[in-house]
Amino acid sequence: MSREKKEIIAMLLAGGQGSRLNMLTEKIAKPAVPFGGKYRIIDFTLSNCSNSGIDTVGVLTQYRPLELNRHIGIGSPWDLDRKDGGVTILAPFMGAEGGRWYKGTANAIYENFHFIEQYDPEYVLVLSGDHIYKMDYSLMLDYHKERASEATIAVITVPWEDTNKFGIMNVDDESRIVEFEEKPKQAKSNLASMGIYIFNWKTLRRYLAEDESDRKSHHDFGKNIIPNMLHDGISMYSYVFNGYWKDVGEVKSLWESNMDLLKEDNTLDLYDRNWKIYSKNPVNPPHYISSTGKVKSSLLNEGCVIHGEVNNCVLFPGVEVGRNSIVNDSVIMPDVKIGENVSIRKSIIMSKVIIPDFTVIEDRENNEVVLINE
Amino acid sequence: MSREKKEIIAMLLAGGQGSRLNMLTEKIAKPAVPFGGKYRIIDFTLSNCSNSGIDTVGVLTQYRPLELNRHIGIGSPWDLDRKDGGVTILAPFMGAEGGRWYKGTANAIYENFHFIEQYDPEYVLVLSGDHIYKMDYSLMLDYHKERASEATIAVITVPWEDTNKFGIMNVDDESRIVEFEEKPKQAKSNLASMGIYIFNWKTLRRYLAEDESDRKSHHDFGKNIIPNMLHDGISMYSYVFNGYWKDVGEVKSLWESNMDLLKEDNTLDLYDRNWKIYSKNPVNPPHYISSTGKVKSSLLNEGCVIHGEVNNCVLFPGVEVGRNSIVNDSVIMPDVKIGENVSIRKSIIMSKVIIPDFTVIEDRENNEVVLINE
Amino acid sequence: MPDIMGIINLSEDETAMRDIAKYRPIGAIPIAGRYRVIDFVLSNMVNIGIHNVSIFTQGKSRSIVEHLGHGKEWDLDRKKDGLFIFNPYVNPKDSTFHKGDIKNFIDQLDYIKLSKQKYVFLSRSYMICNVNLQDAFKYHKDSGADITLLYKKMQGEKDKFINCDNLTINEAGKVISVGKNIGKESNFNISMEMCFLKKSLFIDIIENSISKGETMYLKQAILQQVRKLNVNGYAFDGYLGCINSIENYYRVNMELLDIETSKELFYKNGYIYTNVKDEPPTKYTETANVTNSMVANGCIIEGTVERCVISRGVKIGKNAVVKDCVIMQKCSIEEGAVLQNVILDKNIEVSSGIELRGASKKPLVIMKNQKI
Amino acid sequence: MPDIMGIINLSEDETAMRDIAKYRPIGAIPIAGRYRVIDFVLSNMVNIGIHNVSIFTQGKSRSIVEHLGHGKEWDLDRKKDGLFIFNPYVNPKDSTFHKGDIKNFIDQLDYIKLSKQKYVFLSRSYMICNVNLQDAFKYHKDSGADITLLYKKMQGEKDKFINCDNLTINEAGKVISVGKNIGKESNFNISMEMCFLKKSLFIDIIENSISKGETMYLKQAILQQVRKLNVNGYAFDGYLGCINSIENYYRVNMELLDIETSKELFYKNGYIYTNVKDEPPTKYTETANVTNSMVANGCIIEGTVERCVISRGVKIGKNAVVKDCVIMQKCSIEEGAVLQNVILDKNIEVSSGIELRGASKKPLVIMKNQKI
Repeated sequence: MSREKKEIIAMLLAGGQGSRLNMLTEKIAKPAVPFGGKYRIIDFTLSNCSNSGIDTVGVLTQYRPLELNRHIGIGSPWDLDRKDGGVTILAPFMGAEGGRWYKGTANAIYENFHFIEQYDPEYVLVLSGDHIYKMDYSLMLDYHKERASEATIAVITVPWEDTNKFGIMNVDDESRIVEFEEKPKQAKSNLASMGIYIFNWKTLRRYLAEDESDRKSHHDFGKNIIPNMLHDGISMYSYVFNGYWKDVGEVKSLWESNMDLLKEDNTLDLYDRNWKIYSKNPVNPPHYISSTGKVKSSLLNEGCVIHGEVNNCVLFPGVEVGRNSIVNDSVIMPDVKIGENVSIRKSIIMSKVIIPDFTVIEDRENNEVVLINE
Repeated sequence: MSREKKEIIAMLLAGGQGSRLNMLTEKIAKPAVPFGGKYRIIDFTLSNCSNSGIDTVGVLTQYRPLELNRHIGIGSPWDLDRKDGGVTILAPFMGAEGGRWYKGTANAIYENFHFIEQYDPEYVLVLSGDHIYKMDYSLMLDYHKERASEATIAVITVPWEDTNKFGIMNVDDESRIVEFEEKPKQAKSNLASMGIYIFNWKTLRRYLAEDESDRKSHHDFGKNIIPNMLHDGISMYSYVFNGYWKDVGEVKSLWESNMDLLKEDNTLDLYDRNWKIYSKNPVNPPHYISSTGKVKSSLLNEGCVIHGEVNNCVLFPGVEVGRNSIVNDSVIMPDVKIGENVSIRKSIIMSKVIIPDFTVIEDRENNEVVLINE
Repeated sequence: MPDIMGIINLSEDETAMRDIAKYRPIGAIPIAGRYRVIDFVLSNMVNIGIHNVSIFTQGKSRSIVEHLGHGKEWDLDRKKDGLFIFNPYVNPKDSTFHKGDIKNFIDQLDYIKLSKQKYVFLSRSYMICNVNLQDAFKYHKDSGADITLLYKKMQGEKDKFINCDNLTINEAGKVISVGKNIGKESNFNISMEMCFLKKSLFIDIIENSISKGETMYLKQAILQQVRKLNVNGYAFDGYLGCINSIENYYRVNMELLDIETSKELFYKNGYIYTNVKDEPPTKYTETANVTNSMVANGCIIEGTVERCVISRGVKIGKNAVVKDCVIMQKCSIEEGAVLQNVILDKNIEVSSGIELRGASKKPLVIMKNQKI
Repeated sequence: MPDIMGIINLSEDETAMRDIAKYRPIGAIPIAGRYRVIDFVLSNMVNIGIHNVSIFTQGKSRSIVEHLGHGKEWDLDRKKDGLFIFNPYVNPKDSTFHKGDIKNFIDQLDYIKLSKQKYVFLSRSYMICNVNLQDAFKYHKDSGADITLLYKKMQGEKDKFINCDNLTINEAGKVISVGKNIGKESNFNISMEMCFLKKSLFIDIIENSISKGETMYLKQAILQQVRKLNVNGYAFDGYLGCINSIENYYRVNMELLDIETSKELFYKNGYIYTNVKDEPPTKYTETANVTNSMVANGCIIEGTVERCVISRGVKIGKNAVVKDCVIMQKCSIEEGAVLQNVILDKNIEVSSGIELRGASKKPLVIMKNQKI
């Protein structure tokens, strides 16, 4: 018995360019986008792994990985700097037959077949790096084992009017999945796939290999692997998740999910000491509110210096707000310097932007979220 | 002043497929090929960095990196599991304009421009991961600084008859490089480039950018960057290295350099406690020589079990030799199991091969090195 | 990387620190919302590339060990060199305990001798600053002195460095004598108790003290050399805080509420590193009212805070009023409590309705882990 | 990951170990060419996924701390849980030192209580084996016992476990009584001094010992429970070595020259991890003549070696003859020296021409760091 043998390993798909987030992801992969005052989107998934006792995580990436590489480093913040396992960034590579970029979510896993095999896992947890939620995957694994399931898919109930935006699971009384519909016009259920799968590795391995040789396939879990498994009558269960879950796929939803954190009834509790969200910690002193500063209903972080007024905002580390400036309902990313007599409302200001004195930022006409980049 | 600012960082080119090593590199990149009983080729360069006080190393790879990734891990054996810096594996990635594989040695560095910039280094040390040698790069850096050189190239004297296999430096009395000839038929000097360069980063950055836009360029240090710098009269010096240095580019030279370690007058001292060569350490008990075993003029490693006779061999960890078997003048890679009554001479047996009882391995006809793979 | 090994001697006089040094050495006292006293000198060292650092304790080392861990945050978790914590060796059989700190250095002479560096930077923890040790080291080497002592020229501020060493320095920069500051003079040179010297000299001093047996303290042993050797002073002119009494501890925290002072201390010659706690952002509610204060992460602030230093994970309830206080980590001040001129050690719960008031020159100190 | 915290109690009787335990606890004694005694139980634990391990020392902890480092080789260098080394707390002011080991556990009760695991695996270091603790833990949970003690049924081998605990076990597997093996019986059950119990029970036992003040040793406190509680035995049937005397230490090393025994010990239920030293391969020259021996890396062998255990970095010169010896790390045996039935502690230089002979039942032991 080698210590390298693992019961379960996680494969985290972090390749997305996330073009709907436009300017935010011009230089960085979507999972590296800052969120919630001191995190990046991927921190939630990595922290979930760490807190669930999963110590081996492959992060699949091919789009502008520098920022993500720097952020993840050797995995120390998540206690994933392990001797065996830990976090490994898996970029596409060149084999004897030439180089291949990942063609789809399933193909990305297939290309890293050897990485998975070295741990000889019973189960593989497939995750996506661009959702905000806290979830104990070990409970989902218990459920998977109890049901003797071969593939378990985490689902969440969504409003009926949104069902056409998701992959919808139709399940029987025992939560067994009987049908899967990708963005149905007339949904039969409002259970949406969260893109979180536990597979028996042996089963998944077979389907990935078959899918790889199927020329018509999109090599995608939702479009190909899951439907093929269903078609063959593989034992598949849905696992219902209750709690905060958000796909921050657009500028508006990114803004909204940040604003969610300021609500009194917010269910994404960042203060739970038993389920900390880990991130790279900046090296900054405590934040400082001067004698002219005023802060209400906001999240602040280390290194901020506030001489002005901040209401209903999320401020990342190192933000400065000058005298007589007022910032309302906004997300201000790391190291933004806001001058004096500035007025900002309902905006996202990207990292390191400098806002000169007397600037006014707000979309008065349409009341949309304003995004300011360098 | 941030701790991330580094005086010098190393960029290690480990992308080579090394096709001349044929079967050895079918599944692994050349720098990951085992050497010297417990090392891999790249261990020498990584250990040199660590022993020279260089704590930031980018390893550029695009060919079958899994084995290399596993070997390097988070860099612990070389003390390169650092919070800032340490070792980073740099695979090709996809930008907004699509993915790009490295086109040449210079292009590989260019593509990782942002990686280098984050450390804001004064100097960049460019290394190749497929040479066997021990060298203190900090002395070369001192030399580079003393001469106010902009590019310093390490050279070694080679036999005149071999000059046509190397890039040859012609230098003046002050060791200033005046001419560079790639594999000259009639060499004017026998100083060969070792493929080890120290550049002022500002200078190199300019030349890399220019080279990148040159459509005719091979994007190679030896073919393009160095000649261009020489042409422009950039201050360039040669740095003479004395000591063991070997390019293990072929099966024969791989065998030879292993056999070199068994010689009494071998200059590659592996036993120097002030310049250890680090590697991933296997988890094995001490080796065992039984009452029927006999070992002479050989290197043995942990986990070996010897019931037969071993003469003039290099045995990697976990090798077993059965009763009445004789192994002479050979390199036996990790976990090879040699049965009973086997005879092996002048061979390289690759990892995990099982040799059945009564096998004879030897090239009696041509006396060439025999390579046995799975 | 400079050719220097760093040594921090935690044998410091704790008598004037009252209860906050009861279970911890001065080096481990929480300060400025998220640091411990030792973080400053340790960061100054790693910022110039020193990567062999040893800490000599007086025995009360648990809080130091917990805080520093393997030295990861200072990048000192290394195979070669790195971070070493040496406790005085106590022989349980004969139960003897040696007075003075020199015994601890004698016990570790092997470590010091085997270290590869040629120079030693010797310091204590209680002087807080962000000093460019590169410049000081260059001055030491260029001047050819045997020992270079760092000091700061003071004008006024008589009572700030009471009981510290006072250096008499001639025009050539040479240290003539070392006395004690008793607060009488207005212009004086305060020793930062940081010095550079060759390792060989350092070893000589220790070995000498063994053979002669006169000195029990390393400081004595070094000061004896002042007359014999060439001892220079190097003037530092940045912010210097001195944590040698509870009053000074309070003063330093309050001084950091000046944003220019704290920017200098935390950024000027490199960052100050500390143990990270993965705390979430600090949340200010609708009822929060905070001015002129320094607040670390992980807090939930619903009340009024003025001129305070608030550490990580503190909760301040609605209608609570906290003024001129230093609040250490994980304290909870409930609705309607009122605090002024108070130092709360960590993990204190102040119940609703309680009022605690100290004086601005004599802050009230509350010992850790209490419910009031 | 099992819900178990591991505790290794290094309070072991070292009197029969002679000089090799003079400066180190039994757990830190080098064994089998590249290990320390503690590696075996520690590896058994991490092999089933235990990742919260504490080691309670008797004070002589430096060699243990140096060997284990941050626990990296055992994958115990973690943010949460990981490796903890607890030394008995000595108050330098009153210079009292408590007899017995229970005080150390009492001092660390907070750590034990705050640990998240529900079960405790308690062990010492001196029993060497490769046991599947997963199976033993399952047996413990399934049987519903309060405490499950691991033991081995012995037949013959009377003198191998002298002074060890001898368990009387009934047909139902329940432990009836605990005695001492004085070498009279041929069939007996040797306690491995490893047990599983609930953490809550473990805390009860310690707290009880405080309130009653009767027991000074944890073992006493647990054995008092044998009559009151449901204590089961779990039979282990693999190789068991016992390092409680110098003779047994020598015996175990020699037993490992049987390749089947050593394959079982090093591989059967998981690997045995140890501190790595980055040693190069071992070099055998033309004149080397080695049979029936175990040789670690980093050696240079030019002489004759028979029935020996040779540790890392040993040099054996030409015409030297070494038979039936245990040679610890970095020893150098020069040309023509002759050794038989000798245990060389580490870093010993045996000069050319020297002859050292012990008896096979009474090996000669040479203390470390000497030139002979």
